[in-house]
Amino acid sequence: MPEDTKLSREPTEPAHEHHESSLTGYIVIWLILLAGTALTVIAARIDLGRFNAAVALTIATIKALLVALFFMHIKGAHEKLLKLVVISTIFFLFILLTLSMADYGTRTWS
Amino acid sequence: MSMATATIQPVERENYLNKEYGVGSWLFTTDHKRIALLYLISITFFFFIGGFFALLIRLELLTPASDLVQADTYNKLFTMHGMVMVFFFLIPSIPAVLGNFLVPMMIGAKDLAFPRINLLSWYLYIIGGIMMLHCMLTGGVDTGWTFYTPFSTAYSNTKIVEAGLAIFVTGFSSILTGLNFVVTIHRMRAPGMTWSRLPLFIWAHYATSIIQILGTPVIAITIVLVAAERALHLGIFDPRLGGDPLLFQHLFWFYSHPAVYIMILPSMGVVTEIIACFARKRIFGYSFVAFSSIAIAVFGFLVWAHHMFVAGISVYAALVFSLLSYAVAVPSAVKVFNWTATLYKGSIHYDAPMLYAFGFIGLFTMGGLTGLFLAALGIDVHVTDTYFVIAHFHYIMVGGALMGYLGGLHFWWPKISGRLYPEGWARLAALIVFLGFNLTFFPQFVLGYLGMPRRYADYSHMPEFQVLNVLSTAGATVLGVGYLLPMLYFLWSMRYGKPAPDNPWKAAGLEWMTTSPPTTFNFETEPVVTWEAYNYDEIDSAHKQEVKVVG
Amino acid sequence: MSDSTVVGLHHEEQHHPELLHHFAEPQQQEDSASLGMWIFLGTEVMFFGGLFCAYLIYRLAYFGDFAAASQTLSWKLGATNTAVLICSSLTVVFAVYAAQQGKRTMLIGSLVLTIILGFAFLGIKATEYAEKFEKHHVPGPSFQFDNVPVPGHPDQMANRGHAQIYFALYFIMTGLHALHMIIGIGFFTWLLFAAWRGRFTPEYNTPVEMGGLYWHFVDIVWIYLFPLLYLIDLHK
Amino acid sequence: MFDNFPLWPDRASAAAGNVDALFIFLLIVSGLMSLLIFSALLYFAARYRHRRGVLAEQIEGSTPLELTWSVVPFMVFMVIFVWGAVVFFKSRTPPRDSTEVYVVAKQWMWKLEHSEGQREINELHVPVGRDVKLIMTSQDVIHSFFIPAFRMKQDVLPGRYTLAWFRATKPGTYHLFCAEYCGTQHSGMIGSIIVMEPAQFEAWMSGSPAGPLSASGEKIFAELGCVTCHRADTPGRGPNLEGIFGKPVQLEDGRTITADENYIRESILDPGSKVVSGFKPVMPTFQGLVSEEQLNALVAYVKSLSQPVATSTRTAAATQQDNSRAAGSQVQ
Repeated sequence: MPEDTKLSREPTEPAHEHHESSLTGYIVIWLILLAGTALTVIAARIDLGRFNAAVALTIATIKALLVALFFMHIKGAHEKLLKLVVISTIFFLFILLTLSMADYGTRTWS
Repeated sequence: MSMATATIQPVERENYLNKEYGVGSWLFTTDHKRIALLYLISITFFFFIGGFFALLIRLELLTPASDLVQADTYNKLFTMHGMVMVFFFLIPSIPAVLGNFLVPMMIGAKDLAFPRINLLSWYLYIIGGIMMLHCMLTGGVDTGWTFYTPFSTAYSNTKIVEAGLAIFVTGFSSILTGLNFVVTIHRMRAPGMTWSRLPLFIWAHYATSIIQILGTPVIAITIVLVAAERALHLGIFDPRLGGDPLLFQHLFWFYSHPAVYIMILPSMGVVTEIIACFARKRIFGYSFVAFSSIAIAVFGFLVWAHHMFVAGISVYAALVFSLLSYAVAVPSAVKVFNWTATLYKGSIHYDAPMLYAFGFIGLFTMGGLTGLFLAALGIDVHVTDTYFVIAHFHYIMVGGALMGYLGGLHFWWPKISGRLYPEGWARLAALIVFLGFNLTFFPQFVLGYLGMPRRYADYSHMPEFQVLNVLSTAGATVLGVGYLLPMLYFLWSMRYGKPAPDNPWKAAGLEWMTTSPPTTFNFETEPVVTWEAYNYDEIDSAHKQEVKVVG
Repeated sequence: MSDSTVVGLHHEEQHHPELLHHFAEPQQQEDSASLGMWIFLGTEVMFFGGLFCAYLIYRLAYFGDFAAASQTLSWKLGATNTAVLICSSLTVVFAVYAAQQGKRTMLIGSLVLTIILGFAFLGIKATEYAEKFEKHHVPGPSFQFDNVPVPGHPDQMANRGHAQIYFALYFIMTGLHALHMIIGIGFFTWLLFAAWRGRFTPEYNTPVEMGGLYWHFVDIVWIYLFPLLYLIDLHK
Repeated sequence: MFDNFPLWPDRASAAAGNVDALFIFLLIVSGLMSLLIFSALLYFAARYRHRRGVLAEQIEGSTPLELTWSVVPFMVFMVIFVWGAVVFFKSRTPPRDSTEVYVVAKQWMWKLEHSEGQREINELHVPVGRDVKLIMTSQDVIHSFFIPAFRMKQDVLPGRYTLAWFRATKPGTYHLFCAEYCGTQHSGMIGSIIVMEPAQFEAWMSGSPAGPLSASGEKIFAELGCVTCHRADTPGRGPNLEGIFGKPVQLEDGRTITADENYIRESILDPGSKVVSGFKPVMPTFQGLVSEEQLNALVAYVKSLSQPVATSTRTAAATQQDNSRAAGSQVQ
C-alpha cells in the first residue's frame, strides 16, 4: 500500500547529489553482464535436460536485476515507492503467466 | 427542500471558463478543467450514438422475426453498441470527466502532474473516436465487442483491423490518464493532505488508475496480434496451424474483466462522496472502504476466466477462477454495507444527486448479487451467453456506473459550470431513469434463465420469449427519455441556471473551498489541510443558522 | 505550452528556468517525472507480457517444433546483439553520469556512442530479417518449412504450422523490440541536440535520466528475448 | 402472445434438478440480502430524514462489524462455490458406458451422427433415461451446444473435441441453440432434441439402415492404409490400437497421457506431437486429407477396438446384439 504518509512536500535532500557511484562501479557491472551473456550461451550448449530453460531464465533475471538496480538507480533511490511500482508490475505479469498456465497446465488432467 | 442556497453573484469573477476565449484556448489548453469539459462533450456524443444503437436493438427484438434490419446489420448493431459504449463511453466517462476535473482540486494541486500528456490523452481519444466513426460509417464490425477468434481473424470480412486500431489508440488515452492520476496523487498533494485525509473519490480513482495502467497494455497487444493475423496471416490464433482460440480469450479477458472495474470503481467513489455530503456524515469505516477499492483493483486481475467456464478451459482452472471470483465479490459487498451504515443516524437530504446514489446502491446490489449466480460453476453453465449475463452486466454498468456518473455530474455541476441545475427536473429524470432501467433489464433475468441466447436477432422459433422482450423494449424507450432530460436541462442551466455559490451543498472537500467555477489554478493561495476527511460535524456546527431557501 | 505569467502563487521570481508552473519546486517535478517514467515502463512490461504469455504457452505445447525453428536463427548474431545492447547500456549510464556532473563533452560523446550502438543493433537485426525473407521463414502464404528435423529426433520432421507460430511470435516480439529501439534512438538524437545546445545542467538533467531508464528497459527486454528465442535446445 | 408465457424453463434432464436447486437457493440468499439492504436503506432514509436543528451523529466505524460482514458473506460464498463446483463436476464427467453422438458444428447448422450410424441435421433423437455423451468439434468458428431444458451448454471449438453429456428424463421436444456468436445466421443455428420412449426410439432407429459409425470407421481405416502399420496381429511400425482407448499411454519424451478422443484426433492430424514410446515418428500427417465426419468415424472405430469383445461392433452380427442390448436396458 502506498506508505509514504509524510507531508507531501517535506524538503527531501536535493536530487542531484546522487550518491557518488563511480564509473568503475558501472564498468564492473558491465563486465558481469557481458560474462552473463557468455554464460547463457555456454549453458545453452550443455544438455541439462529439463533445466536448460530454468538456467537460462535465472541468468537473464540476474542480468535484468543488475541493470535495474545499478544502471537504473533503484538501489540508491531515496523512496520505496519506485520499488513498489516495479514489484507490483512484476506481480501482475506473474499473475498473467501463472493463471493462464493454470488452464493450459491442467487441460490433460481430466 | 433543496439544500442548494442560491446567492446572486455581484460581479463576473475571472474563472477558468471566461479567462480565455477562442477555439485555440480550448483545443490547446493544458488546464485539467477544460480538458474535462472537452471529454464531457466528446463522451456525451459517443453515449448517444451507443444509445441509439441500443434502441435499434431493442426495436428489432420487439418482434420474434428478424424484420427491422437484416441479420448482419443486427450483428453490426450490437457489436458497435458494445464497442462504443465500453471503450468510448464507460471506460473514459468518470475518470476522464469528473476525475480530470476534480482529482487535482480535491488534493489541493494546481493541475495534474503532466498537463500536456493530459491533452495528448484527449487527442488520442478523439483520434480513436474518429477512426471508430469512420469504421462504423464505412461498414462497421460484426464480431461482437469481444471479437473472438477464429471468427474475427479468419471468418469475418468486416473492418476489424480498423476498429481494433481505433480501440488501440483510445486505449493509450486511458493508460496515460491512469498514469497522470497516480503520479498526481502521489506527488502533488497539498501540505497536510495525507493518505488518510484523501477523499474516497481519490482512492477510487487511484485503484482505477492501477487497472488502467496494468491492464490496458494487454488488450493493446492482443489487438496487435489480431490485426497482424488478419493483415499478415501470421496465424497465432488460427486452429488450422495449431493456434489456440482460447489463448485469445485469456488475453482478452485478462484486460476486459478488470475493465469492468475501471467502469465501476470511479462510480463507487462518486457515490461515496454524495452519500457523505447528503447524509451530513463521515463515511462509515473510511479505511475499509479505501482499501476495498485497492482490493477490487488487485483481485480484479485474478478472476478473468469466469467468462470462459464453458469455453473449453480445463475443469480445474474453472474451479480456481470460480473460487477467486467469490473473493473479489467481498470488497464490493463491504462497500455496499458501509454506504448503508453511513446513512445510520445521518441527516439525509433528497436532492437529485442523492436520488442517483440511492438508485446506484439498489441497482449495483442487484448486479453484484447476480454476479454470484454467474460465479457459481453449476449455474454459469446454464446462464452464460444468455440474457441473464446481459442483464447482470447492464445492472452493473448502466445501473451502477452510469447512475454514479449522472449523480456525480449533478453533484459537481455547480462547481463545473457555476450554475445550478433545475432541481425538480433533475429528481424527475432520476426517477424516470430508475424505473425505465428496471423495466428494461429485470425481464432479461427471466429471459436468461429461460434460455434465450444473447446476440440473437430472430427468435421466431421461440415465441414464448416475446412478452418479456416487449417489456424490455418498452423499458428501453423510457430509459432513453430518462437520459435525454439531463442533457437538456444541463445545457439549459449553462444559460439560464441560477448562479451557483461556491459551496451550494455545504460539502466537505477542497474542491468546494474554491470559487465555482474555479480559477485556472484552482486556489488563490495554496491550501494547507488540517482537518480529517468528511468533517461534516465541523461544517454543520459552523452553519448553525440554516438559510431557508425555496428549492 | 505558454508559460503564462504566474499570478499570485509564485511571489518570488522564478529562479529555475525549467520549472513548470504547476510544480512548487524542482525536486517535486523530478520525482513526478521519474515516477511517471517507471509507471510507463510498467505498462511496457505488461505490453510485452502478453507476448511472453503467448510464447510461454506455445513453447510448452510445441517444444520440438519451436526448437527446430529456433535453430534456423544464428545464435551468434543474437549474442553479438545482446553484447551491443549491454555496451549501449553502459554508454547510457555514462551519459547520465556526465549530465549530473555537468561534463558536457563526456555527455555528448556517450550520447553519440549510444546512438551508434543503437544503429548497430538495428543493422544486425536487419541482416537477420533479410536472411529470414530469403529462406521463406516469414509467416504467411510464402512460408516454407518442409522436412526440417526436430533437434534430437533426426527422423521426425517439424510441423509446418507450429513452426509458423514460432516465427509469428519471433517477428512480432523482435519487431516490437526493434520499434522501441527506433523510438529510443530518436529520443537520444533529440537529447544529443539538447545537450549540444547546453540545456542540461547538474540541476536540470531529467530528460537524460528518463531516456536512460527507457533505454535500460529496452535492454532488459532483449536480455529475456535472446535466450528465449535463440537458445532453445541448442545442445542437441 | 400470452398463451405461451412460461416464467420457468422445462426441467427435462437429470442435471436440471440440481442446477435449479442451486439457483433457487441463490435466489433466496440474494433475495434476503437485498431485502436486508433495501429495508435498511429505506428505514434509514425515512428515520434519519433531515430535521431542522438536528445534526448528524458522526460515527467513525467499527472494525469488528466490518470483519463480520466480510467474513460471513465469504462463508456463504464458499457454500455456494462448493455446491456449484459439485454440480459442475457432475455435468463434466460423462458416465462410462453412455452412448456416443458425434456432433460437427458448421456455420449455421448442426450435423449429428449416432454411433449406431444414423445421421441427423439440427435434430437429435434420444431415448429417455439413457446417458448420451456428445463428442463435439467445429469446422470453422467457435459455436456452443446449448439445450436450456437440460441446463447444458458447452462451447464447440475448431481443431479439438469438447465433451458434454446429459440424460433426458422427460419425453418431448426441446430447443437446441447455438450460444456462442458465430456469424450472420447465428440466430438461425437452432434445432431440437426429440426425447422418445425407448420403444419409439427403437422404431425410429431401425428405420434408417445405416451401418454403425465404427464400421464406416473401419472402412476408412483400411482405405487410408492405416491398417498397414497399426496391425492387431503382428507388431507393425505403428502401435497396436486394440484396447488402448481410455488407458494411459507412455510417450517417447517420457510423459504419460490417457488416450482420449483428443489424443486420437491429434495423433491423426499431427502425429509427431505425441509419439508413443518405442516407435519411430514416421506416420505422415492427415491434416486436410480427412473430413471431420471421417475423423469421427476413425475415432469411433478406434474406440470400438477397445470395448470388451462381447459388444464389439466390428462384425456385421454385432449390430443385432447392439439393438437387443439397447432394447433390454430398462428406463433409468
